Amino acid sequence: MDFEISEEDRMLADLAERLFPPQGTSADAATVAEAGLYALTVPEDAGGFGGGLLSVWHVARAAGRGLAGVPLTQTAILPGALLAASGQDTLAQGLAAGEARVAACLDPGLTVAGGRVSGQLSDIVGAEGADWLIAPADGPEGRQLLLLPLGGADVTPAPLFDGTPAARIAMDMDLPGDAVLAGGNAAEDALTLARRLLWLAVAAETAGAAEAAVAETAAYLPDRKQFGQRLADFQALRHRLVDMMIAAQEIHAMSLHAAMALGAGAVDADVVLEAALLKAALAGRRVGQEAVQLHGGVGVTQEYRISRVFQRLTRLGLAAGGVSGLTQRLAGREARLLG
Amino acid sequence: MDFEISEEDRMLADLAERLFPPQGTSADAATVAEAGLYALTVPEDAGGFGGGLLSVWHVARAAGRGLAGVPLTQTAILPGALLAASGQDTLAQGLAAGEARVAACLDPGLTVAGGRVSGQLSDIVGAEGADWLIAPADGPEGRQLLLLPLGGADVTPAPLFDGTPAARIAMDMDLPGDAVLAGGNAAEDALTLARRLLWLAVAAETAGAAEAAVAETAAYLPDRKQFGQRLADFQALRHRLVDMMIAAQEIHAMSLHAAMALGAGAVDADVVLEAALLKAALAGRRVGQEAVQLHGGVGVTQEYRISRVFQRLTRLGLAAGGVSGLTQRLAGREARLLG
Amino acid sequence: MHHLLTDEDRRFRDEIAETLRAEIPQTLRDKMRRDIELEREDFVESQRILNRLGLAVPHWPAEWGGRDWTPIQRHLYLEQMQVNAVPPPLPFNVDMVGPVLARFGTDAQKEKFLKPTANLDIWWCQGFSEPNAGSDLASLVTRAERRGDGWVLNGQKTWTSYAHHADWMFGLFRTDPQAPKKQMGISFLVFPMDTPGIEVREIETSDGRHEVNEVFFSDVEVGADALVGEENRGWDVAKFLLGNERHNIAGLGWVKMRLNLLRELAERDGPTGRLWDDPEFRRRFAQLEVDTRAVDMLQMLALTGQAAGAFGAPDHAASVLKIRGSELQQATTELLLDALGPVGGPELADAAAGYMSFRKLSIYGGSNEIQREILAKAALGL
Amino acid sequence: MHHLLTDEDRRFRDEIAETLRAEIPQTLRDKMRRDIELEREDFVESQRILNRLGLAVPHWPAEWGGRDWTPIQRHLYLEQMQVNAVPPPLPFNVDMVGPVLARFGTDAQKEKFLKPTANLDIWWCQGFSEPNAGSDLASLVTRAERRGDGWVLNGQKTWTSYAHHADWMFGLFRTDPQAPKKQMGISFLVFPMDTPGIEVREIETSDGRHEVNEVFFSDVEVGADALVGEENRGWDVAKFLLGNERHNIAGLGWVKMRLNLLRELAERDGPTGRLWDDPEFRRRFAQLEVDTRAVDMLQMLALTGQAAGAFGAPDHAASVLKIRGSELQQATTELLLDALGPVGGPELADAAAGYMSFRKLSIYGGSNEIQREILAKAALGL
Repeated sequence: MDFEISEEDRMLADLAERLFPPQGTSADAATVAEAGLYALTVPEDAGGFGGGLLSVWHVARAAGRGLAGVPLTQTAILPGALLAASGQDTLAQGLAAGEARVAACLDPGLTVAGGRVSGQLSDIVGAEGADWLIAPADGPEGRQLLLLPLGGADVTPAPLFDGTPAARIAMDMDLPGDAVLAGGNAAEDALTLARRLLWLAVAAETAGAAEAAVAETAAYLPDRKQFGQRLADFQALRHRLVDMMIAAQEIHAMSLHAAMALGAGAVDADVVLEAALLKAALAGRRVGQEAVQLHGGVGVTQEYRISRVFQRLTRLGLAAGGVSGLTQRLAGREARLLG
Repeated sequence: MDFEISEEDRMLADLAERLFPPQGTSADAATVAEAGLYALTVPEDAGGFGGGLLSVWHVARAAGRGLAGVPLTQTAILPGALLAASGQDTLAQGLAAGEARVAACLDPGLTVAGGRVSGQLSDIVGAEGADWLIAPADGPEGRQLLLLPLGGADVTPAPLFDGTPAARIAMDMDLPGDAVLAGGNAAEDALTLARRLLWLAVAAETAGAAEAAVAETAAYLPDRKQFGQRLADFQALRHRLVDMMIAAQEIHAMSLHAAMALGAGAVDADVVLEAALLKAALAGRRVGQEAVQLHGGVGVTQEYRISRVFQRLTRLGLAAGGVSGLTQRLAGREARLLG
Repeated sequence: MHHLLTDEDRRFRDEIAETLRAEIPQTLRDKMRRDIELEREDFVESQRILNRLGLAVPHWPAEWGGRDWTPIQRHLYLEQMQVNAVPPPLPFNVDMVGPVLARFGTDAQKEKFLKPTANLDIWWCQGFSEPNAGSDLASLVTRAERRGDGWVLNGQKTWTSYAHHADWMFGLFRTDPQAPKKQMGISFLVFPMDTPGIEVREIETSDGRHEVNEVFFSDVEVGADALVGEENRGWDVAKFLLGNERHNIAGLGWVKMRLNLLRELAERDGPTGRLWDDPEFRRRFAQLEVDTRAVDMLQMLALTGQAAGAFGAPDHAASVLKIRGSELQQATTELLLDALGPVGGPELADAAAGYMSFRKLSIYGGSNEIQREILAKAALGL
Repeated sequence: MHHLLTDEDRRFRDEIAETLRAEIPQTLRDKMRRDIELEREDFVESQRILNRLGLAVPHWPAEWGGRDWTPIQRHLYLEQMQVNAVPPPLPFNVDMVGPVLARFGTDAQKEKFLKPTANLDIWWCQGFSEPNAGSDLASLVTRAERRGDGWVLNGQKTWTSYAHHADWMFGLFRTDPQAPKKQMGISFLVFPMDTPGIEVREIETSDGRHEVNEVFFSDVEVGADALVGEENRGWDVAKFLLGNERHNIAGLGWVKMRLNLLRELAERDGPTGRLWDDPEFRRRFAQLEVDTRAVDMLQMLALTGQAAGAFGAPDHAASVLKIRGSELQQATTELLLDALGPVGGPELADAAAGYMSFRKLSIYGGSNEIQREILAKAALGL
């Protein structure tokens, strides 16, 4: 296995870091579109980067570190991969070019019946302002993967608690003739693929956000004085920051490990991915809590970047069913996790 | 509920502290016998103290703090209570007077069949050198509580890993005519009573040993220098010692709470007791580990008292089936733990 | 902890609980329970009902509405307020400026302020912290310069909770910058928030709510009657006030309230089944219950004057209870966050706001790190 | 981590593992696995077999038995030694004095010592630490005074592992107390342990085993050939030696060995049923596996020169791996203790000895607190 980063991934990582700088303001959707990052997982022959799992890891990590305001995972990474998997080259090209705005949702909630599609969806990241929604729907043909125009639905913007753009959707419309992207096993395969990408992106984004929490705290402690001493001179705080740093490194390593395992088609790749998610959720949460504590009073205000990093870590830690579910699944495995 | 310590318990606590001083050498069995502490749970009309649950708590805590070398729980507290419960006044008097040496074991292992009692028992605390063993045995009459002369058994001294005197017993002898202390429900009741005493004593002893770990560490840190500074000047170490102290206080409070709940016959007394044991096992272990770490290299040598405190805490933490079993039992309860 | 109480105290507790559940509207208590943001009028409504019932200021002197309860009774009352999620009487009114006025105020000040303070007819805010005087309060620099009988205020306060709701402020101001020690030369002043020259600016916090503020003073003129206690002896007043903050420092009633809520939510059918059937949830829940019991018992020992055995000396109890109480409160908000994660929507958003907001419990009021330093010195002699 | 290796490295690993399982007696490996105390002859037997197979000193220069492996191969070898619970070659011989002699020794010293050192015909012990020079090694004061061509030693060493088994000692001694810096004026000397004036006293440890000792020197005469490297430049030799200690600092092979053992034990029928059916055991086991995987991957990044991305800079990896490796090793011994608690008897006694003994992992070789200080400074710039 080659541990060196490829030329392409280095370029993507640099691009993502410019768009989502560790300090300063993160780019808006238009700038991201112009820079071409919506093309990340769109295949090369549809005008995209054709980025694989490692590319996703690098971009998502940078998005986490730079607190990207644009939900790349749900509006670029997943749509690109799902459109590619179902041969929707035209829309994929539109996505890549920044012309079509697409959101993807992997959770059930929509129903197909009598030629109509309906349902209530909440917390759909990236759906406000999107033209299209890719989502599964259950009906007489079993679970299908649909591509739906959002113009026909009732979309109410409702940002998540960390400010991530999202919406509630109420839908009840005729099922367009060309809406079915995949059905049967093909739909399940596409959803499995997308779920892997989602989880990997969450873990990588957590790695980046945890890094940011460590960096912010390391910059703050030498700056701030209490009782006439720099906070950095308090050994108890120093040691806790070191433990935060190690935790962030473990999230980094474990999520990268998952990307490589998935890329190599390793037999235990899905377990490694779940392990990476659990590590990210637990360690990311502790890192966020400690970073706030070490900042003291300003840690809970919006004045310092750390509060937004903490919000982001809190939200990311709830993905994939949360720590209870992940713990149960990993603990319930008969086979050993270690290869 | 009266939180004041009674006159009798104060006296018993002081006596136990003199026998098992927080510094210095703990008394041997003969001295303990002479001081009368084997009479702790023997009823007053059989020449004992007639000590209840709070008395047991106070004495066991002092035994933990002073690292008592004599296993009071198995050779005084349990035998006294079991002999009292079965009306064995003569032997109880002997125990109280320090003339008869009795060990009690609550785990199954012996079998009664064809007029003989047989079985292999290991880790029987206090059995080396004892004249009598009180133990349950299973047979055609169900589970009975037996009083057996150890002269007829093969007793091999095998101290536990913390040095606690114990033995392996191989037994195969005629069942003496007067061996049955109790059968049927009476046997179960006696064993339940004894198990409560055992667990309470373990929790209280852990409280005392954890206190000792804190005290030893608090005395060591200001004494020892590294890189030209007192260890007590290192803030990270100070804060960890404070967390140890709080943990020790929680064990103290929770085990005392259990003693009071049992004494008051509270409906949730047995749950509180299990909660106290879990708290003692988990917190006691962390306190022991941290105390060793804060002592540094000398923490793992026998030169300093802390290593024996650590051994004791390690052994006590394994009582009552260990942390897994306790966690499972408490987590599995339908009723709320909090009253 | 039932069996640890006398029959009389048990009755007292049960009566309080019944009264609260009967008199405080369910809607108010539900908002409190679910960490939904309370409006100004919610606090006012709750406090006025409590005041009518004699439950707003039971710890004040009897002539101003106090009840002469024992420490255990006071504790049981506070715990039941929390367990039943009653929006609490405004602490700036009932725990801070009220007792200060009752102790240090002139007769005129007592007459003017105490009844409306108890009834939340006046909403008070606290002007203590400054940008460079938080944990180290005596370093404050905001000036009150003599002009005639009164003073002119210039400078800035910060972390001022609910300044945007407040009618009056009480605060500490430097009246003598030449005083030989920084604790000297400070005065305790009270004045209306609509006095010209006062500007309130919101501090945005990570829970997305408006609670704390910066307050700026430019040539704010206050009269001679603004002074409480002696001029330049405001530090004595502050010490008295801060000493009062130590009651119910652990907030275990909130922990118990949230454990009740968790139990209730866990028995619903959720998107991933019934949470109560999830062994990992049950394990964390049981662990929290055990820890809560232990800290609750420590608190009982402190309350009954039996702290010495466990704490070494009674006055260390406050720091221990602050550390562990804040940790347990935070742990329950974290478990609630995890419980509602798969539910999403507004329920999760409120729980997340609660989770993020309560990180402050281990920071404000003397951070847990400062409490550990206090304990290292006072209890361990390090 | 299988997929992270090349086919060649996988083959290499599997061959090593097969050889070790075929050649090292099961009895020896079982003792190691269960933390049963090893006798002197157990170590000797294991090392001589390894040496015959070319597996005792693969990292030495090729002319003295080295194998010219890649860092990954060296890592895989060490991991397989641990996973298969092979009693390791004596570190004082193969990791410490051997490489030192190969680098700094005279030709005569190399000829005399290297082969018997590799074969454990000579058992070495290390005379570095002193009562007041542990973590701060350069503070050592044990004297080596010039007498004729040689030196006379007076003073005391401590924490000397297996001094009671040793044939020779290598150590650091102060040859020039007037040197301007404490790192100067130290020399690296080697001498037989049966030289008159040397006294070895056992240090009793909490695991109840005899491993470490104090060593006292009273007028111990050693010859000119005792010197390795230059006189008064022993600190350079020590730095070289300590730099070599950093290989496989995490000891994850031991963690994996113990996880295998735990799995095996958990599937037995125990006094309280099958441990593998206990969800609390499974949870802790899974958590340990996840953590081990994460640290294993960090180690791979360090080994493949890709550490910078994760660690900031590669030389911070050692401290991180030391901290986390020791924590994980300790956590596995703790889970083993809990697993065998209900079993009792000698199995528990051995597990308890292992648990207690391995507390030293976070203390020796630069305690985890010192590693945190290193990281705070070097990696975080604090």
